[in-house]
Amino acid sequence: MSSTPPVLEVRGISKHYGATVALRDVSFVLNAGEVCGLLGENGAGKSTLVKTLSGVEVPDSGALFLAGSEYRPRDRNDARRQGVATAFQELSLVSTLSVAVNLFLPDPAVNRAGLVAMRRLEQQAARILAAHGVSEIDSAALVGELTLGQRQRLEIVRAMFRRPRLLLLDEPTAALSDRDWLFDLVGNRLAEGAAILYISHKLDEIRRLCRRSVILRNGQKVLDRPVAEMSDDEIFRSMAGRSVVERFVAAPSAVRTDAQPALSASRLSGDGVEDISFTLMAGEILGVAGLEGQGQARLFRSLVGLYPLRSGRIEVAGCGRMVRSPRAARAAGVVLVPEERKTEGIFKDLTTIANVSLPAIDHASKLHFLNRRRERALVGEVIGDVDLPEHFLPLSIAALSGGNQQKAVLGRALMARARCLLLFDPTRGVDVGAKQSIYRMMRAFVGGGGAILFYSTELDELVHLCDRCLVLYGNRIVGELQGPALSQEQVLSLAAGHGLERAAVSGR
Amino acid sequence: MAPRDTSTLAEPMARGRAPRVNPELLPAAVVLACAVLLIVASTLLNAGSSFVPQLDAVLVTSIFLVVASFGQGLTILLGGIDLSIGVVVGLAAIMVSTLTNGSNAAILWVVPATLGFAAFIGLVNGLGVALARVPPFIMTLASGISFYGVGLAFTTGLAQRPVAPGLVALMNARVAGVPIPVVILLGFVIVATIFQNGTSDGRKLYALGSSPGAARVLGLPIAALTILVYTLSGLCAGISGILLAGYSSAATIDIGDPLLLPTIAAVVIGGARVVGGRGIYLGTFAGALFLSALETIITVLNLSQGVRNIIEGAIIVFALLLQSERWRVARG
Amino acid sequence: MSAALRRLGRLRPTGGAVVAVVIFLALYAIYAASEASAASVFGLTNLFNNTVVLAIASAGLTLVVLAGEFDLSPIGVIAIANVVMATTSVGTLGWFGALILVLLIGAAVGLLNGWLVASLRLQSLAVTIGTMIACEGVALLLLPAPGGAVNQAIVDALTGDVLEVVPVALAVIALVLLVWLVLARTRFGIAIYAVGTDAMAARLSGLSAERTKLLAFVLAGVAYAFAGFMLSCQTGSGDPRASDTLLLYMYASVAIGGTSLMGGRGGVFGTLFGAGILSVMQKMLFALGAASFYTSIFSGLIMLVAIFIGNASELLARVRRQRVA
Amino acid sequence: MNGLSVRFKKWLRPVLCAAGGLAATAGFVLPAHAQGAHYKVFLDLSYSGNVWQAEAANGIAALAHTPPYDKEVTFKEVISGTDVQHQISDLQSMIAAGANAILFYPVSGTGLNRVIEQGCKRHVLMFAYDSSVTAPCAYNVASLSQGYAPNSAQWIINQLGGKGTVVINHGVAGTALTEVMSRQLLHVFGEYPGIHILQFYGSWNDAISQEAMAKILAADPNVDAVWSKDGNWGVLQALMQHRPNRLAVMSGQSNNGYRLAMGDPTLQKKGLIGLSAGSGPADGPYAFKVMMEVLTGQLKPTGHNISYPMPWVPYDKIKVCTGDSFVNGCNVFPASKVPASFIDTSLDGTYLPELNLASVQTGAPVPGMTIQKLQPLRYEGSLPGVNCVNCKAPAGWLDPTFIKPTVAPK
Repeated sequence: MSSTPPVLEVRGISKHYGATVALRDVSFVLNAGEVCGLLGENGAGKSTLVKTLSGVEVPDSGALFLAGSEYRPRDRNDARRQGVATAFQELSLVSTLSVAVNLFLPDPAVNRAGLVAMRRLEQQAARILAAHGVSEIDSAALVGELTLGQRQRLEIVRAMFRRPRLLLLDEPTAALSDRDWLFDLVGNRLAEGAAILYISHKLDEIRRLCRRSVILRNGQKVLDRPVAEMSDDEIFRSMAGRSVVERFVAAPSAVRTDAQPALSASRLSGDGVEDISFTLMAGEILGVAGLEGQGQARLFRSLVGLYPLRSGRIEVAGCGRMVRSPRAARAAGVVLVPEERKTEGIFKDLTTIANVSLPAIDHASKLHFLNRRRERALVGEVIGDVDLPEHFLPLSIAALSGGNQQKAVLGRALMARARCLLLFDPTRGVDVGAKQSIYRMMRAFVGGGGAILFYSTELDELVHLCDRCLVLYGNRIVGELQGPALSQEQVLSLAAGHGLERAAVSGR
Repeated sequence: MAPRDTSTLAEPMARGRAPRVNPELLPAAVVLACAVLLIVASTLLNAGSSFVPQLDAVLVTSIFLVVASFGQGLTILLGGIDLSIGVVVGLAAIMVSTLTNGSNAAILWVVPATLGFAAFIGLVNGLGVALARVPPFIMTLASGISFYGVGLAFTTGLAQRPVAPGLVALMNARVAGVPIPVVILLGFVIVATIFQNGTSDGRKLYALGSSPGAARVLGLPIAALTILVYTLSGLCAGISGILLAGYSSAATIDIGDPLLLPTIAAVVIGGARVVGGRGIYLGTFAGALFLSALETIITVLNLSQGVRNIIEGAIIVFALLLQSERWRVARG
Repeated sequence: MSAALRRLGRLRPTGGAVVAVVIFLALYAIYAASEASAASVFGLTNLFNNTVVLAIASAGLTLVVLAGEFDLSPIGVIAIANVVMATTSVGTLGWFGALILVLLIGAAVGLLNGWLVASLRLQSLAVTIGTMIACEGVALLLLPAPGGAVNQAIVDALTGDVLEVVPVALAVIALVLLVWLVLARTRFGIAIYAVGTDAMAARLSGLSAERTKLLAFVLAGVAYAFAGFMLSCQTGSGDPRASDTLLLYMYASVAIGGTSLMGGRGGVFGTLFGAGILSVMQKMLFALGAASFYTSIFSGLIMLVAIFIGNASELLARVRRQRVA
Repeated sequence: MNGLSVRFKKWLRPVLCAAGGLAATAGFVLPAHAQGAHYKVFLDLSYSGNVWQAEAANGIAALAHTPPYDKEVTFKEVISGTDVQHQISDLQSMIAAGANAILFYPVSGTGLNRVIEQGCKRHVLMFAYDSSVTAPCAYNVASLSQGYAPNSAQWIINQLGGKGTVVINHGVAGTALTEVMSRQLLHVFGEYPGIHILQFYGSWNDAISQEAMAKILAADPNVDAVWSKDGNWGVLQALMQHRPNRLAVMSGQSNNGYRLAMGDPTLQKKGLIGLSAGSGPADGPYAFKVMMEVLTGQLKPTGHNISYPMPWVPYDKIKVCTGDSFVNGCNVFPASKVPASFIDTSLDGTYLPELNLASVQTGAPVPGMTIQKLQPLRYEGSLPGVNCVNCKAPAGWLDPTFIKPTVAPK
């Protein structure tokens, strides 16, 4: 080990954006055949570090060394040529190009005439995908036609197939539910002697994969130790600068069986939604589990009329007619917190307060004229419930971290006087502190008689937060778990499609 | 624009200072200052002249652009555009002169009728964009071309009629030494600004322009807002056309053509973003004044048209450069 | 079936491109039915002579639009090219020298636009208004009034026909199409689509949005200049205002051809037919004896029809693909 | 009497032709062309939707439906807009459609030459009016070479006594007309060091001219005279608005409102000394008439640049008409009869007796009217790049022809 230089050495790099310090004097080394975890809350500088290493951003000061020699990538390609590959968090795929072309960007093979031979490219791509255990993606399809999960796989394969010396994985499981696939690939790369920097929020992943972990806070390295030596509490404290264990306070169920169901769906069918029925009681948190692409996204969207159904009824408490549009849904007190926060959650050019107050903006104005004091007051009522610090309100929401953006989105849902929340993976890409706030908010919401339909890629969230949990497979409900039956193992086995017969048993 | 994960840099900056004034006022102010500078410059260039009458001239001759570009600004706020403005201005001017045919009494019904027609064209655009999902650029281009044809059909072989003297007087008279158009102009600017930045509808427009996806999920009345905006744009063009007819007391169908591109330029110079979600009307107003002042100074320069064009083009590019610099700073 | 779709998918035609072809053929059929000389070499030569300038200019514009930007400067470039041809092509420079010169000028203006838009990140829709005005100024300085003369050799050669069968203009358009088909298969061609679709993703995939857009503007500038060259052959002389009203029709061609003005989708193939539609429609309406104002009414409606059908077929195609996948 | 003579002429035409030489008109062609022959005639407008073009087009339409033309031609009007390619295409379509004669307002003085030659090759009469083309085989009908610019410039100089600030309202930059006139103006005014010149491009458009003039008046209050062609109505508006009590010496077009103002003593006292001149919409109908005579073989022009006599009405020659046409020297209608923007030079008592107020406003022929005998032709001098190529302009084409300087340059 000591004889050969480390694959990567980061020596005191710093990066500023205007007045903002994204990285301050960060140093660490990464050896061949090693996975090093990179932990930190959103805004800690992880992504900036990744971008710097990938040649997207240039550090203001400090130096990088690749296998002992100085490493100063001019751009992405230069980095790639020197054997550094990255799977980005915000997937770097072009939706209007085919899977094959995307796989080989930026320099797909050309023939003697300098032309790109699509056919050959697609065959190659298919081979590569198969070699990485991805069979369901058609190499000729346009990326725009893939599910989020498929795209993430593609992103990962693209980073891996060039056999990089240094592999950077930024939140690779954000949209991925069968993580083993990834872990196997990581294993193979290690066997080949690659070094891997693994960025994730998910501690269990870090523990499972990484021998060592670097922790950033506010752009500075605060910890660099073998994972085994650190307790969860220690890790979180050093991440957040305060002690927050991801603890799920076992609150008594708030389900109100007496009242009529807050939301009941019967025999919903449509493209990608097969005969789905369930009832959501007031005060209940009903979980939805499933590997990606099992119809959960369409189910959630269809519930607020964003996705057309062929047949079925959706009944909302206190609202006779069928919900056909998000507008009608909102009127009926049903609000969706969508998957794509950046494009469907926040209004990026608006201030945080404007983002939150939007549903109530008409109440906040007389004869259409805005009354900013009133707006402020209305918003003040909800931001407490989501722990959104007040001093963020006048700032552009784009300037907030993912966690705080999500809080604002949830605050907006409360603003809309929602009686029934549809939360689609609300804790994705959200730091630990924010997660806690979100859990608390959910509890409080159902405590107050609201109802929540809750999909998450993180099983423990489902297991600990939900009163019941539906498991989707192949666009239909294959099981409903509750009480003792509601365990990660159960959920997984059902979600994986095994034991469809057992579904019936645990059903009721 | 610069690809950068805002979340990484945001928090530290976020702590502490919160902008009290709307940050978009800055560019508006800068452009406005440039406009005033231009007027001062042309005052200095011409011995016999003084500031106030120059300002008068600029304001009066800018009103058509100022009014029309409000509509343009709204469509651009939604990430759209209105290319039918030039045509609508022309049609409105023709219509108001043909129908009043010199009679003040007619104004009472002709002006509403004309505005109605202009708004109708806007409505057609809005329906096309909002319901038929035709890209705004194409919808408004197409409707512009088509309605121009309608205008031709309407005017071919038709000898021109005089504009009602009432309108002419309106555009040429003064109250307390201030030209009435200037009064109209200021009134319009105030109303427009309040609508865009002081009402809940304005707020919704910003939201929709900023993130259509989120607006959809939240259930904002997207179609209604879009239709509203394009209708307003048509209406503004109509007003502009009527004022233009009154001002020049003689309307031709192509009278509005020279206005189309300036409306876009005014909006963008004023600090708006073509993809939507940003920009305030004061900026657009400043941009319009800037262009008008630029016209003035170039008109009074004793140059060949070729040189005039080169200077004008260069200055427009320069004005945009100022904008972009501001963005770099503002966006961290 | 799905395989066929894929092959198409590689050529990336939007539904619109196909629609444009259909509409073009339909209009031409009506025209030919009501005007005997339509199918004659004389008629065809005229038709394509009328089309070629718009077609080439719009083809260039398509590159910029695909890359996700706007360009209002083409008419300025065309004007310059036209007056330069009229003032130099007869002289010592000769027609070829003049051609090279105008292409260089086109490239230069394109480079300027590209620099302002790609490097300085100015908003193309506005900044190219500036360059357009300036270019027209330059044209006016070079030739204050219509006049000059274009080398008779090319005037005759490029507006006639080959062996009484193929109009030269048609051959030129075909050449442009060929160039495009090659270009679309190069890395640059792919990069244009990538950048136009999602600049951020493109950058993270290692593509340079700046370089791509710059090159797109430069190539577009060259195309405009070449359009100006063809215009000069049409008119045999220079006129600094000859191209004034072309701009909107260029965008119409692009749109009718099924290229998304948001960027990333479409192609030159459709654009060429879009241009063809606009000029054959004018002929058709004349042949039908429709009053002249119908021409503009129809141009508008045809655009909408094309977009409509285009969107519809897009939708169908996508649904079918999803079924396939 | 007139009507009878025409009917007479119609019967006798073959005879006359056979007899030969007797026809009052210069030259003649074979009878085959004349009797019972039927012609396809097109009018191709470029700009449209403004008074000037509307009145010209109406006058032409009225003539086309005036006997005997109504029987002899199928007449079709097309608007090509301002796009050269578009006009080329339309002209080609007309040629393809078997036109016998095409009267057109050229968008470009040179851009149409190739299609014009196409037409000539197919024996189509190609007539351009008001604005000229350089194609040798085309006929131009205009009044450019009669020196509106230099003469009016000299007239202004005389009124100013040789010194003062003059605003020149150029037309559309980049057109031959504007270029020629600009050179003439700058030449004539240039003789007088006492004259200070401001200039702008009003695009022959009243609105644009008015805006620009307003700005100029704001920038430079002491303007003494304004020269314009079309657009001068807007200029007058701006003057009246900004300097109601100090008007200026003006030379320009012939809107009825302008002529009335010129004749108005109170305005004259306020300093409005006006000249109304320059080519008018009537040169369109006149061109049509000439073209028809050539087509029907009545006439064989000896040159291709035919002159339409340029109207010239200084303020002291204003005379208000009582009827619907310009007879016994009247040259302006009362405000009650026509809108101010009506262009008086769309009528011409001597050269176009067939037209009256209604006909140029609606395009309807004058009831009972028939085509009158054409006045003998006059021809334009050649202006290189305007109505001919590789030709020489007559000596002194920059100088005033009939207005003599009353003040010496100093």
